[in-house]
Formats: sequence, structure tokens, C-alpha cells
Amino acid sequence: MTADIIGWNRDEMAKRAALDIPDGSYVNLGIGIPEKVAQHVPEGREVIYHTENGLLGMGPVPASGGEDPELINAGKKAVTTIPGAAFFHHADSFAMIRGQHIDVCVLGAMQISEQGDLANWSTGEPDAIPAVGGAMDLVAGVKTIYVITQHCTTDGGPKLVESCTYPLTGKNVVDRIYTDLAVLDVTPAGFKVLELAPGVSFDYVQQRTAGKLLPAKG
Amino acid sequence: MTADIIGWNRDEMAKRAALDIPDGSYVNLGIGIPEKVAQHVPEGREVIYHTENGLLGMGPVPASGGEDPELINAGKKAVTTIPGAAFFHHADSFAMIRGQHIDVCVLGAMQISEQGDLANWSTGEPDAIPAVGGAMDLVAGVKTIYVITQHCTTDGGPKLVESCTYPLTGKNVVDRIYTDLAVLDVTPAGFKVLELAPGVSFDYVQQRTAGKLLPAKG
Amino acid sequence: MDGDGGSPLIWINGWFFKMIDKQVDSPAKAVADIFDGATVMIGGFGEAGSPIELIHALIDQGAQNLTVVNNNTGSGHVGLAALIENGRVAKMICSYPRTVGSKVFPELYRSGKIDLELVPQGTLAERIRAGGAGVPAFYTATSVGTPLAEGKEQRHFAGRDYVMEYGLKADFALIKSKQADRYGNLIYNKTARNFAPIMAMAAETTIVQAERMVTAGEIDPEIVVTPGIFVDRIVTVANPEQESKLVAEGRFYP
Amino acid sequence: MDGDGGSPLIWINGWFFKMIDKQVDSPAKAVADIFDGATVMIGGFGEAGSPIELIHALIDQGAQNLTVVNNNTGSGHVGLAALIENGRVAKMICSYPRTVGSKVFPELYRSGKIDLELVPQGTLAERIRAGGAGVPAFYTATSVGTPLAEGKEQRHFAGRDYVMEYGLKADFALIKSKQADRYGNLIYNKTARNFAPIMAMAAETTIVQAERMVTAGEIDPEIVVTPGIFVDRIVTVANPEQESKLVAEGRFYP
Repeated sequence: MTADIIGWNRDEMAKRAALDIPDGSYVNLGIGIPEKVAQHVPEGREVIYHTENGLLGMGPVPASGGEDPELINAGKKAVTTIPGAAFFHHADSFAMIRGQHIDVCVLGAMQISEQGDLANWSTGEPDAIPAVGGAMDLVAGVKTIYVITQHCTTDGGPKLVESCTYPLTGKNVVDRIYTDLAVLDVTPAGFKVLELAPGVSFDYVQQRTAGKLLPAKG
Repeated sequence: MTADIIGWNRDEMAKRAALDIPDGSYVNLGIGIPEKVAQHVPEGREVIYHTENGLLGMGPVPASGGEDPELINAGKKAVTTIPGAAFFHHADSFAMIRGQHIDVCVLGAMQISEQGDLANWSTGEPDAIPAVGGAMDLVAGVKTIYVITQHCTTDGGPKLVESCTYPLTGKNVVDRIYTDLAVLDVTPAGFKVLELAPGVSFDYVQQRTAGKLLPAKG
Repeated sequence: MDGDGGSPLIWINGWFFKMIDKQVDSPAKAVADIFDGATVMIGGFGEAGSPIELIHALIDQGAQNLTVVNNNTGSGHVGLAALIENGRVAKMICSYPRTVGSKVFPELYRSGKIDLELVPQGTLAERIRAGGAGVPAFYTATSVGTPLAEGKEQRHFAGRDYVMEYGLKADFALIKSKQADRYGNLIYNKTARNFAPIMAMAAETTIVQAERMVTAGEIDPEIVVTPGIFVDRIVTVANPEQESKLVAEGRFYP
Repeated sequence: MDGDGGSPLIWINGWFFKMIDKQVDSPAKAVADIFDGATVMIGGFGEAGSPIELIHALIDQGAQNLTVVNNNTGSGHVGLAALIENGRVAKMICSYPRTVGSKVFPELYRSGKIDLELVPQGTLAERIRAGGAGVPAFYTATSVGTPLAEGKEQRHFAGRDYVMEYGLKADFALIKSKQADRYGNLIYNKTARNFAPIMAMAAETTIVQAERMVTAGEIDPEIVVTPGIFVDRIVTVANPEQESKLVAEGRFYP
């Protein structure tokens, strides 16, 4: 049994996260797997997407050839607008984030600590080019922070840790984590397993986590 | 000889102040005599008027019957817009003032001190209803502050004083004063008389001023 | 979207789903949960932008002991002045509580029956924006050296003195707009815009009276002034009363 | 108003007078007085809103030792990346100096030839707005507990920690707009708006490249995004280069 055939794939992780986004939410999606969440919001829910470069009411990726270099998202990819969208400048856009008007943000992660600390912007290596973008604003300002990430690093090391070794994006900010192996809440007592991927056991997840796991029901 | 037949009248005071407003300026005019300045800007100069309730490019008073209760100035009177006007909200409007983007503000005064302190919002009497509006923002933020005022109070007392007895609007903020008797600059050495109204002598002004006057040329 | 309060439905795979729709049926329903002791920001500069039907609904609703944030204190005996006259306001936060034709506030203030926090107009606007933008405090040169700076923290930056002012938030904002769509995207009319966009940002619950509902998308995304994220409830008031007219007629509310 | 840089004249009582007109003839004239050591804010988020013709004119002009404020550091070898590559930038203030196809900045940074002040994107935006609004400093929760808060003043307000950040001003801003009139009223195109309106507020001299000049009044006062008071010079660039296209073609500037 190898890590790549057990657990949820990227789309399944995004789909699982999408289930937890309430109808009518204002949502900001990070770059990478989080972007896929938009494709999996359950039918019947209407969710409004915010992109921090100045657009509320972001629509799907345009058809090939319909790209406009002046209509992009925070990942600098071409997007579209829904009817009822609005453009605004950067200070107004971040007022939405920092003033706690965005309901849910879904981000990627390098490490998440038991206390909900998030590291997702820098390895802290001396020759790394530090680049933070809007990540620190999002975790400080958005009401609910979800993280979608592989449970382990490509080396098989843990990403869910007792305390982060990488430079932090924010302290005590993560609410819930969606990995390929499980859905976990950050609680005062530690990571609490809400749900396991098909065929994945609690012990299997615990072995790959550098912090104490709590079962969903004691 | 009585005080009301010597010196400039209200329109002449406004006209004299208007002479000093540079072509192309962004100008905010206070309520009262300052409002009259707009009628006297010399031909050939284009000046843009700002009103702090959210309009740049304020035009003249509308013809009777053309008033719109939702198009008013800071004095809550009906105004018009010029082609090239812009509406904005209150925080943006005061960003123009407080961020030092307005070139000239013309205000009324109760007292002005030799140091350029201005009192124009409250007599400080116990039963007065304190009301400040945008006066403190204007004097703190606008690059050049002109005051238009009668030289003396209705009781004949001085308004240009060694130090203000009324509560201040701002400290060391006034640049130039236009009264019915003279035009005076606020300088580190005291009030400096730049110009006298026709038939008014330096001594006549000095007698009505509670601070030392300096002649234009020593 | 029919513009009269009906809930828009969308048809997906044989099912009808309710779409986001912030419309409510009446001013009364829109203000129903404003509680005693709430802080309420009310848009308007004088009568321009004053949401008079929402204020009247709030008078009918009966909430007491309110802290009200508005640039002024109303005039005559309608709108904000009537809210004050009916004894619902414990404290006003404003810049200019003295207007021609405004008798209600001065009398209550002189008799010690209402509190006043006097704030320079620009500081008031900036405090409201700060409240909406997650800024708990900032520095400004306005009021330095005046009685309004007394008791406030002062600090020197690059050769100049500044006072520290706090961001201002509210439980509710009542504002008036020209057009709204079901998401709450708003545009305003001329200088009636004034405090409304920043109050919408600073309130936990923003309640709008709009002169006209339009279909989502009808307001060009480039010209939206208040994006819907700052709006919670919209009630259509197609022909709002004009405060100065009611005052001229000597009207009282209720 | 002919839209090609001619000065509008008005006829009054038999005389012609020059009206306010912020147009200049060319990008070269528009940037001619940018001095060595100046702080220059440059609009744009990636290529969206990047005023590439003004940047190229600045490269030609030769100013050195600049401090540049931009969200990124450009890509390829044109525009902002070319300004950096040509050794004109002593320091970048930005949030994300790492982009696909961006090699210029990383190499200079690793070799110690350029300084970097890394600022969270929202803090950067708020600092620029504060600079333009006369706010010398404010508090924000962003970056608390992270390396970017190190050395910054911290303070507790109502149960939460905040860091103090300073307002940011510039000597010049270079921005791109869709339309402009002779007063400098601007509207933008979609997400190319991004930092331009706040940079226009924060700079002593704001220089705009507009795709189209229109007559004063042609932009509805309700939809003006940047009022002319924040704009000093406008140059028409009807068909601006597209950065990503130049990068794809492997182009270098100059």
C-alpha cells in the first residue's frame, strides 16, 4: 500500500471542503487545490467569490480565447465576472478581508500546528525570495479559515505538527483542515478527526501527524 | 466717522481674497463671506471647488426651482456641478482635505492670534451647543488657510488678538487674513499689514488690533 | 427577479433553488431586530441621504437607549429629530448637532437628557472607515491643540503632532440608496452618498432603503459604489419623503 | 478639447484664456523630472494595470537609485523587470517579488544588489491609502505573531494584538487608466484598477497614461473613480503594449 493510492485525491479534497461552505457565503480561495473548491459547491448553494486584486463576484475561467489580461484573479490567471459583480481598488478590497467581511477563506499550507498556527509563505531558507502576498491579511481578517493540503510533505514528513518550524503566516488562525487522509478541526485540545477518507484508519493518520489526534467522539 | 462707512464691504473683502487664489487651485470655501469668493475669482482663472460632503467641481447656486435636495454643499444649500465634477463618499472627501490635497481654504473666524491660532467654532459658553463640522479637519489639512472676517466684533472688540480666549479650531494654522480694514499675513514676528483698505491708516488698524502690527515694509 | 420582494429562484437539474436575495418586505421587518442599547449609524448629511422611512420604522419599533452616529441631529420633528424627540437616543456621536430648524437636540442636551460625543467631521468619517476596514486605531493631525484633543493620546511623527483616534463600529447601519440589486450592490444619488458607503462597511448589519431594485448585473461592475458584501437587507422605498418638505409643513412623527 | 494634447481655451469677454489641462505630449515629458533617489509608486498587479509605456520612458530618462513601490517585481525583461534589470532600483517595497517568469529580481536580491521591504499585500494597500489620507500610522492585526511583525510596535486593543504600520507616500506615482479628462478624472478597466486609485492619492506628483482622453463631463460624476485632484499629468497611450505578450516574445527593454 503506497501513499498515492490511499485516501482522497485533489478533487475529492476540494469537494469535501466545498460541502462545508454555507449557502450565501462570501469566499476567498487561495491558489492551487483551493481554487478547485469553486467547481464543487453543491447544487442549490449560491456562493460569491472574492479575489483580493479587486473583484467580488468572480466567475469561472473563460473559454479559451476569451481571456482578458485586465480581468484576472489573485493568482494572475484570467477569470470572468458574474452578473452582479463589482470592481474596486486594493484598499477597499483588503478592507473586505481585514474588516472581517469575508466569511470563508480556503488556503494551502506548508505546516499547521496544534494551536492552529499556519505556515504557508516561506521555507525561511536563506536564499529563498520571501513573498507573502495577501496570505497574512487573509488569515488575520477572514472569519473562518479552512486549509486544504496533502497530509504529508513529498518526503513523507508531517505537515500537521506540534509547532511550526517554518515562518508563520498567522498564529491560531486555522479552523479546519482537509487533507487527502482526513478532515480535522483545530481544537484547544489538539487536532480532532471529524472524518476519515475511505480505507484510512485513525491510527494511519496518527502515524503521519506530529501532534496528538483526537477522535471525533471520545 | 463710524466703523460701517470706512473700509471694505463684504463683497470687496471676498474680491480681495479671490485675487490671491492661484489659477488651477483646488479650493474649499467656508460658510458666510467665504462663499462669496467664488463670485469674484478673476476672469481667466479656473478654480475647482470642493465641498466636504462629497463633491469636487461644485458649480454656482441653481436657478430658483432647480434645487435638488440631494445636491447640496457643506452649508446644506443647493448647488450645481460643473462638467468634470466627481461625487465620492465622506472618507474619500476628507482624505482630500486631511491628505493635503486641497490648495486653499477660506474660512470665517471669531479670533485669530498672532501665532496664527484660529478660533471659529465655539464661544465656549456653558450652554452653547458645541458643533465643529469640518473646520478642524480643514485647518489641519489644507495647505493654505485664508481667513475672511470683520476686523472687530460687533461690540467693537478686537478679533486679531495676542492669544485666543475662545476654544481653538487649530494652532498655528492661519496664513493670511482679509478684514474690512486690511490684508494681513501671519508671520513669526506678528501680524504684517500687506494692504490697507482705502482711507484706512496703519494706526487705525493698530488701534483695533490686540496684537502688534508690522508694516509691509520696515 | 421581479423587483418587488419576491425570492428569485433558479432551476437546476429539475429542482428550483432559492438564490441570494437580501430584500425584505417592509421597513418594519427590516429594522425589527434593532435592540435596546444598540449602536446605530444613520446615513445622511442633513436631509441628503437620510433614510427617513427606516428611521420612522425604528421609531415605531420602539428600541430604546440607542447610540446614534450621524453627522447632525436632524431638523424639525421628523426623521432623526423625531427619533431623538421620542426619547430613544441616549447618546449622539456627531460633528454638527446644531442646524437651522433643529430645536429638539439642543433642548435635550441642555437639560442633560442626552449625551454628546463631538467628533470633527473628517475624524468621524475616518473612524467609521477604520471600523469597517479592521483598523482599531489611527493617528490624525485634526484637533491637535484644541479642546477636542484633550484626554486623547498624542504622538509625534516626522515633525508633527497627531492624536490617536479609534475605529468606530456599529450594530446596525440605516442608509439610503438610489438603486440596489439582490446581492446588495448599491449606487447613490449625488451628494446623498456622503456617509452611506463607509457606514455600510462599519456595521454588523446594514439595512438599505433603495429607491429602485434592479436585476443583478444591471449595475455595471465598474460603477458599483457599495459592493453587496457590505449589505444585509434591502427594502424598496420608491418615493421617499423629503425631510425639508415635512419640516416646512410642520409635521411631527409619529 | 481635442484629446491630442492641445490646450483647451475658453473665450471670455473678448479674450482667450487657457483652461486647466493636465495633458502632456509624451511619456518622456511626463516623467522628465523624476529625480535620482525618488520614491516611485507604480500601479499594477502583475501586468494588469502596469503603465508599461511610462516605465519604459523612465528607463530612457535614466533616474537612478529609485525606491519603487509595486505589488510585484515584474516579469521577463520589459516594464518593471527591465527597470530593475537596468540597475535603476535600489529598493523594492512589495508583497510578492516572486512570479512565474520573474528572474531579474531574484538574481539581484540574492547577490545583495537590491533591497527589499516585504509588506503583506493588504498592509501595503492600507499604508498607501493612509499616506494619501494624511494618516501617519495605524494599527492592523495582519502579520501579528509572524516574522514580518518583528521590530514593529505592538499594541493591544479590545482583546486582540495589533502592529503599528506607517502611512506610505511617494514623490511620484505612475499609473494606467482607461479614460481621463483634462482635470484628471479617471476611470479604469476591470481588475487593472487595483493599486492605481490609492497610489494617485499618496504621490506628490501622479502621472497617468490613459488609453483615451474624453471631454470634461463625459465621465458621469457618479462613476469617477479617481477625482482629478489626485492627478497631475496625463499622457495618452491609445494602444499600450501588453506585458505578457512582450515576455512571450522574449523582448528586452530598451
